[in-house]
Amino acid sequence: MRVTIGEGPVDLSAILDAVADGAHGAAVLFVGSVRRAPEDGPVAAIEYTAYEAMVREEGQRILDEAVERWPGLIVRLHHRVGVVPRGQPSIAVAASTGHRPDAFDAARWVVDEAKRRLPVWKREQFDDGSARWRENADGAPPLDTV
Amino acid sequence: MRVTIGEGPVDLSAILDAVADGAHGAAVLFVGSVRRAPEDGPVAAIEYTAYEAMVREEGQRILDEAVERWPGLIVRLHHRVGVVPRGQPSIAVAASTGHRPDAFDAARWVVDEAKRRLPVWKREQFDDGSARWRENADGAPPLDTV
Amino acid sequence: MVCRFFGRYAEAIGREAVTVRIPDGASVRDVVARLREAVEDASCLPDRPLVAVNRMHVLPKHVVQAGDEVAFLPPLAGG
Amino acid sequence: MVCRFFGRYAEAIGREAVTVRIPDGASVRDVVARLREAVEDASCLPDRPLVAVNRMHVLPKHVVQAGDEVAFLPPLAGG
Repeated sequence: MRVTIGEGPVDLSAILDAVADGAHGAAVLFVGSVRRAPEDGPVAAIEYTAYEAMVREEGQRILDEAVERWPGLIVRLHHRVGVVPRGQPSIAVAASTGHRPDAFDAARWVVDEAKRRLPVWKREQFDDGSARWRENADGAPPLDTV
Repeated sequence: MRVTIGEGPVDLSAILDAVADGAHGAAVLFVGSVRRAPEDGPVAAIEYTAYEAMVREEGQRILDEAVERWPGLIVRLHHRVGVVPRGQPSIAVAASTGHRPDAFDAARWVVDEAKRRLPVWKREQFDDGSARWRENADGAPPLDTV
Repeated sequence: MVCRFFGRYAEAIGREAVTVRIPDGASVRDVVARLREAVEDASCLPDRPLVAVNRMHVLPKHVVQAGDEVAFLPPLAGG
Repeated sequence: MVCRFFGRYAEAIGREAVTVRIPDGASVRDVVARLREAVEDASCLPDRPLVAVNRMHVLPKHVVQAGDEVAFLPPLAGG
């Protein structure tokens, strides 16, 4: 399973190990975490919900497209759902290739596409117990409108 | 110590953990490993030697320059020396920032500069016991000549 | 046809799925109009919501078929 | 002044460091010429080797001083 989704802490080592390959000299791991920057307010946690079956299918389409773009690429994607406390990872992407530019390019492309296309939503939970739905600021539509 | 060099397996989790920060939503870990691709011949291991004091100083200059370019960046660099069996990591760079494009850009820049500027040499060891010095194919000079 | 709602849409409509009857040849756009008319609080759906049919993103002009799973997706926020 | 050799240079020259006397105002280029003349097998050094002075990369025109640590670096191969 190259795309996984689930509750609980993300096992980053397992994701990175899964892309190890004797012929691949370069691996890139991206980790997105729940952050608490001044401009975000006092975020205590983010609750992620997802259309899980579609996350798996659309995620697999993203990875298949990545392998078409970077032949030989080995790639994994995990998205955590449920309540993710601040500081903890919510998404991880690992990619390995023969040479490093491709590993960087592929990992970045997959992360960008995942953010753009995966049906996942987040509800920020604040220190005072309040909560609000939050959209991605950089969200381009998953399909170009015609 | 933001730049480390040493023998023995690279502790990737420690390097990634070292760049964790509550205000940083994005972390990128690059791992370069000894590979055995058909075009490289039957590489069993690579022996890395280094001018260690300079690796630390030049490595620190690279990281300082990266922080100037990407303010707020948290970054770590480790280079393994000694005999590294194939499949095992020889270099790791971790970078974290508030947003993901910077984490990718900074990690990539540091890896490129490390390859270009760190005084490290490698001697490939083949299955038959032979060995040869190997230069980086993509090595630009560490200083632009005038 | 099963229509599923997620995130703030599910919250506003107060349910996660409804079953509606749609004429042959109806587009996603037609389904949106039908829902707004037939389902209480479905007015929270924008004119052109993100929609997935059978777990694939589609455009508003996409023609639906009996048995399709039509999902209404609030603005995405993964990562 | 201490001159250090690494990698294939150390292997070819058969030692990792030599101490040489250099006149005031000598450049890295002058040090290379002096070594080729004074040190056996230092002919393995190219005309313009990579050189670091006090653990910083320098150009051939760089002027060295007494007490400097001058390192001759074969083509780099880190990573």
